[in-house]
Amino acid sequence: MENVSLQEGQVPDLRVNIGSLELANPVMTASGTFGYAREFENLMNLHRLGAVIVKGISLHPRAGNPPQRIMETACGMLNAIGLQNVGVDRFITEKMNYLAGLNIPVIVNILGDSLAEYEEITKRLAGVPGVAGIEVNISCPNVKKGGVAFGTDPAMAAAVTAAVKNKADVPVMVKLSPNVTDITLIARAVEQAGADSISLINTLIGMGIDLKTRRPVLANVIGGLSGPAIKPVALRMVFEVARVVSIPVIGIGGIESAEDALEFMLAGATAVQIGTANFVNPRASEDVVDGISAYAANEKLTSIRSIIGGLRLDSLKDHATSSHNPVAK
Amino acid sequence: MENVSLQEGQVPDLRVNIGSLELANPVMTASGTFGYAREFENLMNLHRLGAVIVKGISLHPRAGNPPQRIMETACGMLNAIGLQNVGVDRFITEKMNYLAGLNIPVIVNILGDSLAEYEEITKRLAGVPGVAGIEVNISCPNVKKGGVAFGTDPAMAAAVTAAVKNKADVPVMVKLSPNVTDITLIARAVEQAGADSISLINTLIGMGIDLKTRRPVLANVIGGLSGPAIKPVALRMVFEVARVVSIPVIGIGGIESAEDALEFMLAGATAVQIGTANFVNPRASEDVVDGISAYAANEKLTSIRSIIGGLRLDSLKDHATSSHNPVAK
Amino acid sequence: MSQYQENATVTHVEQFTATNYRLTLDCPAVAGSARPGQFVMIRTGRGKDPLLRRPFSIHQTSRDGTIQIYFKVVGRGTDILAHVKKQETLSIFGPLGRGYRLNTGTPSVIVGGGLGIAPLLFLVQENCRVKKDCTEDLIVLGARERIEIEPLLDDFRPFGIRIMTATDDGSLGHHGFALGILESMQLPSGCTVYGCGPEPMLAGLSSFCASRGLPCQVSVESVMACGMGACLGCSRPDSKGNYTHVCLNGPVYNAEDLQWKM
Amino acid sequence: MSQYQENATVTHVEQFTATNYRLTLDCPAVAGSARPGQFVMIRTGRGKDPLLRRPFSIHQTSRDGTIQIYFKVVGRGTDILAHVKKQETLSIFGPLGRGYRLNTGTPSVIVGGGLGIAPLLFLVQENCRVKKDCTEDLIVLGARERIEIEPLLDDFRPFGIRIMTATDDGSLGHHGFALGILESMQLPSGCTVYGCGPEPMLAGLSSFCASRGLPCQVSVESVMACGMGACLGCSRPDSKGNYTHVCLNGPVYNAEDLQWKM
Ligand SMILES: Cc1cc2nc3c(=O)[nH]c(=O)nc-3n(C[C@H](O)[C@H](O)[C@H](O)COP(=O)(O)OP(=O)(O)OC[C@H]3O[C@@H](n4cnc5c(N)ncnc54)[C@H](O)[C@@H]3O)c2cc1C
Ligand SMILES: Cc1cc2nc3c(=O)[nH]c(=O)nc-3n(C[C@H](O)[C@H](O)[C@H](O)COP(=O)(O)OP(=O)(O)OC[C@H]3O[C@@H](n4cnc5c(N)ncnc54)[C@H](O)[C@@H]3O)c2cc1C
Ligand SMILES: Cc1cc2nc3c(=O)[nH]c(=O)nc-3n(C[C@H](O)[C@H](O)[C@H](O)COP(=O)(O)O)c2cc1C
Ligand SMILES: Cc1cc2nc3c(=O)[nH]c(=O)nc-3n(C[C@H](O)[C@H](O)[C@H](O)COP(=O)(O)O)c2cc1C
Ligand code: FES
Ligand code: FES
Repeated sequence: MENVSLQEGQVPDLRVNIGSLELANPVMTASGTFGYAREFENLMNLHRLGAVIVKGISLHPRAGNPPQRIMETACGMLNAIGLQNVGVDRFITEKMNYLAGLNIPVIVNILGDSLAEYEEITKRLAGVPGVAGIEVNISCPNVKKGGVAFGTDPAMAAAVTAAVKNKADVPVMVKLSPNVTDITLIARAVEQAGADSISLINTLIGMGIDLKTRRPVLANVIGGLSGPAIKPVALRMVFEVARVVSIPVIGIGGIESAEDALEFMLAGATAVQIGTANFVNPRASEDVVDGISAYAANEKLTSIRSIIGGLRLDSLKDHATSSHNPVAK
Repeated sequence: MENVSLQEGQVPDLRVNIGSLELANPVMTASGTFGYAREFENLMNLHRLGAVIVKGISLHPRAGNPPQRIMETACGMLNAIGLQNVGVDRFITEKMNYLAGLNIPVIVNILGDSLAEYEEITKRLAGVPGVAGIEVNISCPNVKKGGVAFGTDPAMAAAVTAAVKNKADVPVMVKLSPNVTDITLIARAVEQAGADSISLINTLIGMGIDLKTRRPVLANVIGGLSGPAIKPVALRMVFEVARVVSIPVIGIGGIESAEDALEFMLAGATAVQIGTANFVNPRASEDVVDGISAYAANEKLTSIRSIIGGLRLDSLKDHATSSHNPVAK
Repeated sequence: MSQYQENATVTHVEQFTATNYRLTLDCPAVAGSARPGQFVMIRTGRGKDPLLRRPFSIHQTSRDGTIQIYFKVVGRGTDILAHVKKQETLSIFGPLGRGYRLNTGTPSVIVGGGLGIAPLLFLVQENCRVKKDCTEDLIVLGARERIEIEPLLDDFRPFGIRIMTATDDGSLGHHGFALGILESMQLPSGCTVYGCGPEPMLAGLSSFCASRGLPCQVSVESVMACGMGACLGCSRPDSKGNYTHVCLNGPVYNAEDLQWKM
Repeated sequence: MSQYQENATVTHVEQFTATNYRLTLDCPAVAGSARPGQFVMIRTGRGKDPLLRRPFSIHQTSRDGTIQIYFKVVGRGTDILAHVKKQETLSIFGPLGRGYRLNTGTPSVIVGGGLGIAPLLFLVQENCRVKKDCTEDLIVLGARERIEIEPLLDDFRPFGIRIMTATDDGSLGHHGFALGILESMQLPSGCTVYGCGPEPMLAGLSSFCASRGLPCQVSVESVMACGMGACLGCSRPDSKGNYTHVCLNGPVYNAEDLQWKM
């Protein structure tokens, strides 16, 4: 922790480092919630972002799921977009040009149904101007292993990470699925496999039912739960993971405001991603940057880095380490 | 499914069977959210309940966690009560008398840190007048296995179930923790170990941070997330479990209204439990009974049992069985 | 195309039926760039629940920088909007989507059913402004009963467009569907048809126009999270079997470009 | 003891300072059975967020079946309450908890700090009603500044109780804490002390009374989910090191029965 206090007239330093990647501030946009950034150009100042993470890209274009794809839930939403995207080649030719011109780090979220697919996408992204990092979505089903998600098994998660790392010429961020018994096992596995950073959480798996039609609301039956509803789960997992890995952790889940973002940083996140909030307030990510900046100035922090992992646990030691800790009731 | 239509003047039959236990209607109160029932006697008609499930009971009295124990979250709450309870002996002498007088099935929720504890509590409850069933909370840490929750490992979950079954003289309901990668594995394990029914979900593990003090809000650091926020996850898990077991499933999680309850029944629940909603509306469980009754009359259902598992999936088959089903994105 | 997020002050609240309301919102930026058929996303509450904005067609705009939305209470979000008071502010975001492509060289036949009337006032406004004389054009307004149409008639009359009405219960105009009127009459030759209304009506209108070779533009709905192409949630199969996104490629489509369930 | 869940109509909204409000609620059942020091749980919104009810002391009751709450805006729930309009309804549930045990045989010394004044009007009302003559009794009202106390004085005056005031900034009465007044004066001998206010003030009052051997009852706060003993969330260590539940065993305690952090 850097505890030097901000001097009169000084501006707080909002930069953070995700491995070799330096961000101007800790605020990124979460994959699948910010399109390919251009959608937002009229609504906020894209240059203010720490980084932009684009919609998940697969090897081949995917049409996605039939409608209904989304549904509102209490303080959240379910989505089953079905990974609709233009495929890596069209992404490079049609989308990267604009993105590269933004002069902010562009992180490409990738997904696949097999190790070979992850590898091949990474290969195609290598050397593409403007790509500053790769985020690996491991919540996808491994078709070879009966459709079990890569992200729910430490060995499979490690294998994907290693495969991508092997071909990548930019830092690799691995995005964890929260639908697991022990998130720290997956986190350690991907760290050991070479991940440069870990982002979490992806969506919780949920479902909605329409009582009138007696059918699932989503055509895909199940979907991913996001938004403020999941924030407590996300915060807990970020806290757990940040304690057991030494690579940077990026917090995601229900972040709507600078306060939310700062709580994730206290829990150990080096940076954060704004997801569902972009739908509610298209300026949300910029508002979070402003809020973090104001907080840092207010608290006279020379650098925002000083709050990373700064959660105070001292007075709680007795209970926090008691045998009851792992369970809440 | 019973498809006979209700005749003029007939009243819908709301009875459901949880194994050998017959309930007058599918509505129970969730453990830890209804005290020992007496707290609600002025606020609703307790006799209207399908069953009452009381606060979790351990072998010895437990003081519970230091404050702060609860915290509101977006559309939900976190609790870390720490299983405060009077212990099984005082429960029997001080609480059971009143409960037995209610003339509704009383299900005792039990918890322990070891198999021996679970066994011993069950033994002491055997033969106690008024105890109609036992609900086993397996979200508790197994102190012998380094504090890993019984409910997160199929073998341990099965062992607890078998231990309780072995001593119980009433039907045994096993309550699953949602904090697992594959809930169906646990469900099948406890079914094979002899569970008479399965209830789910217990709370998701979450955390809250106070930005001002930079401390966890809960003294226990982590807590259990409940309320409407978790309903989509609960509904999905009930749906998954109901498809793989043949014992009755009881749905829990964010149920506030009859509509919510009926959605769980469509997903495969034979009955439901009302938890956090009791705090918001102390008459919630009775309101749900009324609402289910009105729905059944409206839909001209001879028996509410006809909707259990009645979710229509026909037109969705193609997607629901596609390789993308297990993952939502 | 510019989009704006504004805090709009509610300047007028009108209740037409038990469930149908009209709000006037002061939002100069949105009003200034809106086109008929476009929509706005409105945040109905201040808290986190309901979380998502709700889409509403722009009912009409005025030079003083206001827009109107005309809506029906169907759930939580619209219920909250129905209770909004004058002078309160609502976060509004738009204008969004592709509106009607006005075919000013041909006669216009405009058909609205139920709440589908909402965007058509703006369309008539613009149609008649551009064409200067729209007395040869026709608008057919359909609804379940008289009270759903009557309060709006005064707003349509000043433009000089021919107005016909249809109600399911016969309480006003033709007894039956709006489409029934079209089927029973001689339409201006070479006309362009513009429609908005419930899905079955639009499906019927689409096949009606297809069989007569009339160009037909319809405004359709979809569940939306973002309203601006970011979430890919509002997909709908197009006539080629691909998914189109209603918020971006619609809500107004050439009817022939969409798949219709009959 | 009976408790009721009622839909209370708001009959009066008063704003005293930028943050302090008073609502009058028509809820005859709750009003009819309330005792001083008891509280109610109020649902601030209609939706699922904020989810939980908020606890408020009963500020006063009246024969016409109303109660008042006096509160400060500190977060989302109280912010919503501050925007409630006359004639709206709020779901209220109470009366809850154990209130003050009036010691009518001894002089009363009542001490309130900040929003801790809230339950004391009801206490004074009842104290003076039962005793008939309360001119020997004393209430000390403390706050940060004048405007937090002044608007309430008119409500306390009719009872005839002696009133003293203290403000942190000296803008009204004693310049300092309410407790400072007690320390500097001769208290009626054998008096019972009743207090409500911020935790440090109550801790100070508790040790003040303990050192003088005066019986002291204080009303304390805790985060609450249910307000009625069902959740066990509102625990607080008592003087024996056990947990007591503020909603059930409190909010009013004999000061000596609680643990105090000095
Ligand atoms: C481009 C567009 C323009 C629209 N313009 C208008 C308009 O001018 N006036 C008007 O009254 N309504 C309009 N709608 C529909 C309006 O958005 C919905 O009625 C509204 O979102 C419902 O919100 P709610 O919270 O009240 O209902 P909810 O509680 O969200 O849902 C209640 C019921 O309405 C259904 N519903 C929810 N959203 C939609 C939707 N987008 N389309 C169809 N059904 C839905 C739900 O499935 C549910 O059965 C438009 C929709 C779109 C996509
Ligand atoms: C028995 C009892 C009686 C009370 N009587 C009154 C009263 O007469 N007038 C009044 O203004 N307030 C009273 N309070 C406090 C009042 O309940 C809280 O201020 C209110 O719940 C805050 O709700 P919120 O949604 O505005 O704040 P939140 O957004 O929930 O929280 C805002 C801040 O207030 C703190 N806070 C929240 N709840 C409590 C609480 N119960 N106690 C202490 N701090 C809290 C939070 O930690 C947070 O820092 C009483 C509390 C109790 C337990
Ligand atoms: C509509 C939608 C689409 C998403 N698509 C992707 C995706 O393509 N790849 C991915 O890794 N995560 C995807 N996510 C997950 C988000 O990036 C994020 O992890 C999750 O929504 C939790 O954050 P939030 O609560 O801030 O939304 C998607 C989320 C939503 C709501
Ligand atoms: C304050 C509180 C205490 C609880 N205590 C217990 C308990 O003792 N035993 C148990 O099995 N579950 C306990 N639970 C979990 C509930 O029974 C229920 O499974 C969970 O809250 C989800 O349901 P809900 O969303 O309707 O509240 C508790 C929940 C809450 C909120
Ligand atoms: S509503 Fe989000 S893409 Fe159309
Ligand atoms: S607030 Fe629930 S027990 Fe006191």
